Amino acid sequence: MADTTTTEKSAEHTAEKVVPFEPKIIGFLCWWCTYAASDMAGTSRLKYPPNVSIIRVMCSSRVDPSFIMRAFAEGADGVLIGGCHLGECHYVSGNYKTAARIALLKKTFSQLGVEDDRLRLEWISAGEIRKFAEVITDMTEKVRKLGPLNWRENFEPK
Amino acid sequence: MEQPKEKLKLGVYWAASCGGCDISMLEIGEKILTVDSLADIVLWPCIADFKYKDVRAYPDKYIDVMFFNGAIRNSEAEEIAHLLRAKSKILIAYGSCSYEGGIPALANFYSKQEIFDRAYHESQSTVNADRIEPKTKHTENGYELYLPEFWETVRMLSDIVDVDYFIPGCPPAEKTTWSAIEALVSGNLPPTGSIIGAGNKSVCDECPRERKETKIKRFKRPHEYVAPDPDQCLLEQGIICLGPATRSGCEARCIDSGMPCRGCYGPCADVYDQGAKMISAIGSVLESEDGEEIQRVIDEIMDPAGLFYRFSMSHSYLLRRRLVGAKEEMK
Amino acid sequence: MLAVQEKFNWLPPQALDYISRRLNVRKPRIYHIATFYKVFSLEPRGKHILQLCMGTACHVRGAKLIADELSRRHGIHFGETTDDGLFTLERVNCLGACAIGPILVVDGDYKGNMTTNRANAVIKRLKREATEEDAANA
Amino acid sequence: MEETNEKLVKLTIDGIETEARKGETILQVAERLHIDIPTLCHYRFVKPYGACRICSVEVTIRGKSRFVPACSYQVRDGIEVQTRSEEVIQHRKMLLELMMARHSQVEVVRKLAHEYGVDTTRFEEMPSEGCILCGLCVRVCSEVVGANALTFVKRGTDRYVSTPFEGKADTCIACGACAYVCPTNYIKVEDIRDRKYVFSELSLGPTTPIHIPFAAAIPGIPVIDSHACIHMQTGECGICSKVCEPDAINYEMQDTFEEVDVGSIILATGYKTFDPARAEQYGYGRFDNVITSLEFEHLSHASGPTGGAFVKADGSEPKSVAILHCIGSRDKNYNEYCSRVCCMYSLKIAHLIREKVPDADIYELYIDMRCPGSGYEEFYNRLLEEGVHFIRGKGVEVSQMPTLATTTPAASNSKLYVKCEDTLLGMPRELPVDMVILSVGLEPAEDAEEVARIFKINAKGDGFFMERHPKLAPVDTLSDGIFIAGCAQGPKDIPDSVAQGAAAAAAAVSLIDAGEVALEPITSVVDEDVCTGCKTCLVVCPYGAITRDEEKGVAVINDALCKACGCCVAACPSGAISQRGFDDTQIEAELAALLMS
Amino acid sequence: MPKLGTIEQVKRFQEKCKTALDKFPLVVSLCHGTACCAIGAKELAAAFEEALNGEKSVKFIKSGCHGFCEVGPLVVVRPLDVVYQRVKPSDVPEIVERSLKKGEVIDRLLYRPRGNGKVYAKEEEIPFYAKQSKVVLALNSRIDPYSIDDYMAYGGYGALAKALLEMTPDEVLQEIVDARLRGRGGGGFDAGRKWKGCRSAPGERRHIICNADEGDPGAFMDESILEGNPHSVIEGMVIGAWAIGGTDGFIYVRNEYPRALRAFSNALKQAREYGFLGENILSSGMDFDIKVSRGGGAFVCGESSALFRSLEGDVGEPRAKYIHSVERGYHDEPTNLNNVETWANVPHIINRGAKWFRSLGTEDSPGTKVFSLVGKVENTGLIEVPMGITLKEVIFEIGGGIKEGRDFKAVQTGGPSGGMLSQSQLDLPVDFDVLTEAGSMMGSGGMIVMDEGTCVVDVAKYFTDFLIEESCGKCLPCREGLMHMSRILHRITEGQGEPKDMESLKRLGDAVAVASLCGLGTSAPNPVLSSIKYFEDEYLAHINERRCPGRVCRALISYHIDPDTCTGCGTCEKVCPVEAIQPVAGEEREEGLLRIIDLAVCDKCDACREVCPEEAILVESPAIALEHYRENVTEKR
Repeated sequence: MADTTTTEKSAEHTAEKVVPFEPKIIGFLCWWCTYAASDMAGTSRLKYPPNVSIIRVMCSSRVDPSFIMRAFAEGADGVLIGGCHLGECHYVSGNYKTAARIALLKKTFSQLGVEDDRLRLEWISAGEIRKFAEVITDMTEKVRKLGPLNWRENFEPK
Repeated sequence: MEQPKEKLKLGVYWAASCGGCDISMLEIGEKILTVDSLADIVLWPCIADFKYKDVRAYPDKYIDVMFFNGAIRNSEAEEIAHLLRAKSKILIAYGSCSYEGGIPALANFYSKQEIFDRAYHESQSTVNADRIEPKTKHTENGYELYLPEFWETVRMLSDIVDVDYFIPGCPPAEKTTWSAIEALVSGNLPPTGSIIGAGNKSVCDECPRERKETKIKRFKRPHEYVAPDPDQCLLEQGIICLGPATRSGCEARCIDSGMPCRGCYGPCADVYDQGAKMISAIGSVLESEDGEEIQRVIDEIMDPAGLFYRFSMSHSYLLRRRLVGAKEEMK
Repeated sequence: MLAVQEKFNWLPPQALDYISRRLNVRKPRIYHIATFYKVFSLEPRGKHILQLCMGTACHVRGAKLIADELSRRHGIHFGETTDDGLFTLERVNCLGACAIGPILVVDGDYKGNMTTNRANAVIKRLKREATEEDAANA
Repeated sequence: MEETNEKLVKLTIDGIETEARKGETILQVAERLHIDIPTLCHYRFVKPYGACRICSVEVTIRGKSRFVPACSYQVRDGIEVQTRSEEVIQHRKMLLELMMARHSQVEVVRKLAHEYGVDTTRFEEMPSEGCILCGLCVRVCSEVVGANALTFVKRGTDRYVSTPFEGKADTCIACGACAYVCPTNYIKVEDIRDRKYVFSELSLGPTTPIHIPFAAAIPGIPVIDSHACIHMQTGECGICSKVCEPDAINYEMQDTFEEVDVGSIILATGYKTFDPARAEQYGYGRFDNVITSLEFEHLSHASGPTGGAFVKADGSEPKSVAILHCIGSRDKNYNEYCSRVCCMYSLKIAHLIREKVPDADIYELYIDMRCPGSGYEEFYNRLLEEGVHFIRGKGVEVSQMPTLATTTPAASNSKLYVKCEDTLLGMPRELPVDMVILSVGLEPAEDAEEVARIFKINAKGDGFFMERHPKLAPVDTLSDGIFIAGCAQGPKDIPDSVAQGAAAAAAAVSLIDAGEVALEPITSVVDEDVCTGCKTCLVVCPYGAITRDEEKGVAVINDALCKACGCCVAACPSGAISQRGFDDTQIEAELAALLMS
Repeated sequence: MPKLGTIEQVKRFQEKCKTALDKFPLVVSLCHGTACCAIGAKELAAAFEEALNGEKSVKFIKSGCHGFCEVGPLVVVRPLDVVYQRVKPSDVPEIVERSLKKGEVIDRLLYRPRGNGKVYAKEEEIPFYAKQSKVVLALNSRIDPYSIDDYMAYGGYGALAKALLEMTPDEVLQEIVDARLRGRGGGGFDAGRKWKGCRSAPGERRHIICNADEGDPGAFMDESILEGNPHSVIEGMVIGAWAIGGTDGFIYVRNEYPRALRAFSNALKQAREYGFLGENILSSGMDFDIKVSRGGGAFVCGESSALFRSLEGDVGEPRAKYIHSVERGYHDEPTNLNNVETWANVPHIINRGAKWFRSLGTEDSPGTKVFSLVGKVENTGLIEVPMGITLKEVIFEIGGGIKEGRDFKAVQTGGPSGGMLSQSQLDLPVDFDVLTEAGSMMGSGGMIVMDEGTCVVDVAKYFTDFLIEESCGKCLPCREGLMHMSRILHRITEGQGEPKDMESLKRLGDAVAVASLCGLGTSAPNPVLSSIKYFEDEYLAHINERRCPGRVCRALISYHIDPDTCTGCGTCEKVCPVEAIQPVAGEEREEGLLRIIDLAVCDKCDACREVCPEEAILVESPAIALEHYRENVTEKR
């Protein structure tokens, strides 16, 4: 359901009839905390933009950088990874691995011209449903500002 | 090696290549004579002059085995690629450049304009006041000169044409080359599209060093290690070695001389993007339970993209740096 | 240890350490021997060694009187060295010359039929010699 | 002497016909016949010396009788021994009289002399310190200990025992054998270490190298402290094995490590108390009379050093005691958590002091009196009735002189001043007390980190082991089959610890009873053709579920341990590990589907 | 010198030495014993050597101790066999001229015993020597101790050759057993039985030890034997080794006998050269050598087990006596320890047979015994008399009675372990058992004669003090008991004795004797006990009357000058170190004023009495002296 703010904007530009850019964000959420938070957020009827399509993983450390690379390559505008707080990972030390991978990935993306905000790693425990919603909203706004990535146009069509 | 009915027709071509692969063909030593006895060289621009028209003159599928090394940088390479695809029965992408982009593919970090600026204007040794840049078409006193089109992105051969087999390596090791030739001559070849002459496992399989399951506190940059411990795995000594994510076949020749593997044999069997896999592996072996410390250690790796995609830039999901508005972000 | 005692006239600690190491004999045993036998002395001894025989024969013929004489008059007591380092008086049990007791041995020279007067004379002579000697080399 | 087939010797002793082995001494025969012969310089494990002669007895051979020391005279055929004949007694009296002249103040001598009716001596008293020159110390030091640090010096009447050249004996290994064996205990083992006599050392440790650790030790069998045991150091001695009839002593036994295959493990490694020395403001270690609650327990225990008497360091009875709660817990700079048990045991301490020293002033300085559960609050009220002063304010400092103007300095200067802020009265106060007891909180055991690492369970922020779920699975851990119980999982009192112990045991037994374990359905799998055994996954797996098969050189996943987190799948650089659920292909399919448009 | 291998070679060599000796028609034998040297023998020897250096026909010998020390230095001229006594270097030219050249006897140098006016020239005639029968000391005045040839000239080492080559060890052993040679060291234990015990004791090594510690004060016979005739001891030991199967020999010499040590070591060297020591002695297949070990000045080392400890390089602490030293002695191996004199007798027994030996002395104490007759006797010196001779003969006939004609009081035999015998025991024959019964002991042979001028209590105190000094301090009775006995004796001699002291002395003495560990302790009380037994009156005098009959105990005596005999010469005044002697005004005497001793100042140093020409200074008990003083001085003044 489109957000009220966006409808005003579209009113101003009716002339150009510009459809506002809706970023496509992939969210890899850890089943034990962030996914549980999203579930709770849902049942507690929190409002947050629908731009993030969620892929459930058992632990944030299951997310392979190649998924993220592939996501961007195939049209994702942003990727969000949600995991348990450091030290509270259900699988003891999974989130430490994720932190290292994502940090390395972010550096690589900065070399490949992918803006930093497009990839985001957040520790959201099962109870932090408020934070979950804020993160989603914030990320959507940021990616919207960055505009579409559509990685495909980078190369001459073949 | 039983004698085939009549000699095979063998071709070698070099596109965006350093010529290393051509020379490494000779690494098989005296066996080149057996090759000579089995096949005739019908095309090898590196050692003998050939003209396009000669090649075009060949009937289709004329060349039995075509070794194509070098990446696709410009239109000419693309054109010849299509041509040779047509003219040869078996087209083999020989060497990292044709198989996965190799060193030339590192140009994908820059747009075409940035490359021309660097080459023809900013480089210290160039004096080009009136900013002349090469054009694809140029007429000079009545003659029309043509240059191939300089593509924005360096592609690997399999992006252009269907490639029957791939032989990785920069350059492919003698063992790899020979086992490929043997397979070709004997005819028992794996299904098209697969890699021949190299193993399925990672370099670690052939690496003699000992692995002690140690976690790494921090990574060492090249200038920090002078004489690593000869027996212990380099990665465990904090030296980033791409061995675990690189296909075996080179008998770990770089590691034997104390240098970490740079991943020239490309990703292992089930992996497409070698870089991503290496990033994941490096992230996993870091030993720290403190967020800031992890960030600090990762920051010490200066050029992750260059390090992990040194050879396989074209064989990765993202292929190149982003073109739109890329200039300002480039650190 | 007897050799050391003879040469240095007393047992310097360094010598005893050396003996302990060389002959591989435990230190406590050496210490016990050094204090058990009369012949050894752990302190440096005087220039002149006086040995007064206190054997029965000499005793009966008045050796005790001489001993008292030496100690009262000249402050030379048994087993001690005078402060000026000149005399060390040692009590000996029978030197084997009982016939001419009491005997006083002065630096190895036997003097028989000793009486209190003759003892005084000997001590005075030695003291005089010592003072002359000091005067000479002073 | 061991039984040998040498011919036996016939003799009569005090009219009793008996036989003895050749070479046995009269004393040994007498002991066998329970005939008492006094000895002073005799000790079973040293060669007979015959210095004190008090054991002389009358021996008649072929009519001729003479006096010989029973300790060293070896029996011969046909001898007739009188141990209490008239002359023997008379000479013994004379000897004792001689001894009384020299050692009248030595306990052993006076007692023995008294036995023989000798209380005065006609001889001139010439008191010497206490050494009766029996030579036991010298002989023990050389024959038994082998250190040869002592010797006799000089001879005749000025003979005495000393170290070589009166200096420090460098061969002495301070085993204390000489002090132990000295009949007049004239030799004392000085504690040359200049440490003060601090209550924490009240345990005083065992007196001999071979000892039963403490009264109620289970199993109650003696152990040997290899550092203090002379045999272990110089190879000499060995008296304990000589005395032990069942000959149960084996010096070569070493600690052995047993390798046991078990299905489940219960970690109940306990806790340690907070070391108050870290908080110097409480003066622990500086002031003698500041002790921890554990030390109080030791002090007040019947088998403790003072036999249960509650006394100050100098032995006198304290008249006023302050008990400070929450030392090291509920405190930002040490441990933030509440250690849960200190309040109740502090009340118990106050009650015990009330019993032992009825008229003492007892102060309890607390923040909140936490008496949870049935019966605790009632105990607290009882304390109130018993006149214990409860001050609601944490004790902040213990010093030797008053600092606040408002306190009236006590008469004697041995008082300790406990500064605190009485929140009910709303003013700072300073209590002059004789003793301060610090109710120290609980902390994870010394080696908690090490144990967590070994058993691949992780520890919570405060260092205690992390349970699988605080409410639903308090005794389980993340690794299946490993359970935790008691204070290892967090501070708790005995009832709770016992309950957790039972729970953990029940959980373990249920595993054993069940016989099989429900596995995670979607564990990882290794493709052995691709895997090169590069051990990246071994490092990654927090549960140690992956091991390297050395022959094949490939990684092997133990399904029972794998928790299917998938971390190794992502980490494997050669992509050799896949998962039976959330596999790469599935996720990539999801990805593709999501990015279709 | 060739190593002698067979008995013929030995015999032939002995002949050779004998003829070499006989070459000298004249022999001058100067006594060079310790005593004589102390009073001028060294200077005398120098004088003789100077005078005779040219003479070929005279053989000058610096011999061992002749025995008659009282009249030393002694010179014997042979073949005249005349004994010159108290010879001074100035007499040497006369002796050379008249005695040697012309064979005349110099009358003034002859021995004139005090009192009976007789003159004796020949050795045999002199009463001191007449009663003696020299066996062990026979050669002392004849041979030069530093020359083995002299010893062999007199048949030396003949016994050794006979024993080793002609007799089996058992025969030698049997000879000694038959001879009933009893140990001369003091115990009087039958040497033969001891040898047999050592021989049969299990153990591969057997030690032959010569106890030359001679700790007894007042005894110097071992020294004289070692100094005068060392070879006899060596020969005795080698024979012993042959009989017992000894493997190695030791001699434990007292540190206070340097001269004896030098003589003995030289003898050892010569004996080795001649093949009497070392490997394959006289080709008998026996290897035996003797090592010299020096004592350290500890009387206790005279006791066998203490001696072994000392030999082992340890402290001389005796061990319980039930393990016979023959079974486990030195290094716990079988050891045979005998005294110097015992060893010296062995060659004679082998040479002349056991029956000859049994002919000397008494039935159960055969052979002769050397005694050192010292003290207040006229002729002090070394005598060798057959066992069984009575004390009276020894002291009065040989000893020439009491010095300066005083009355005999007591004789002390056996050194500190011995006892005191009084007038009534003079007729006792001297042998081991008799003396022991009498409460004394043969001991090493010291015989100290005491006259009226000696105080028995003082001597007893001396012995006790000596023993305290020498006690090793190991066992309580000896260490403490003796100390208390000495304290009591000190009190008695200082005039604070109490009657009950006698009882405690007896009880204490008894206890120490019974309970002590070693020989020293058990025999230590003997002097006190025997002196109480025979001289109880003297003790009581000290205690009850505060009077010292012997006028020795300082606290009980005082000096005063007899006004009648004093000539006023004043020598005493000059000598008195504390100026206690003053002239008495108005008391003219031949040479000056009468002198008087101020009793308060006098510290009884006895210097005046010594020098008074008229012997006018008398030593009286304080009471009498005070009385004198009052009579002569106070009334007069």
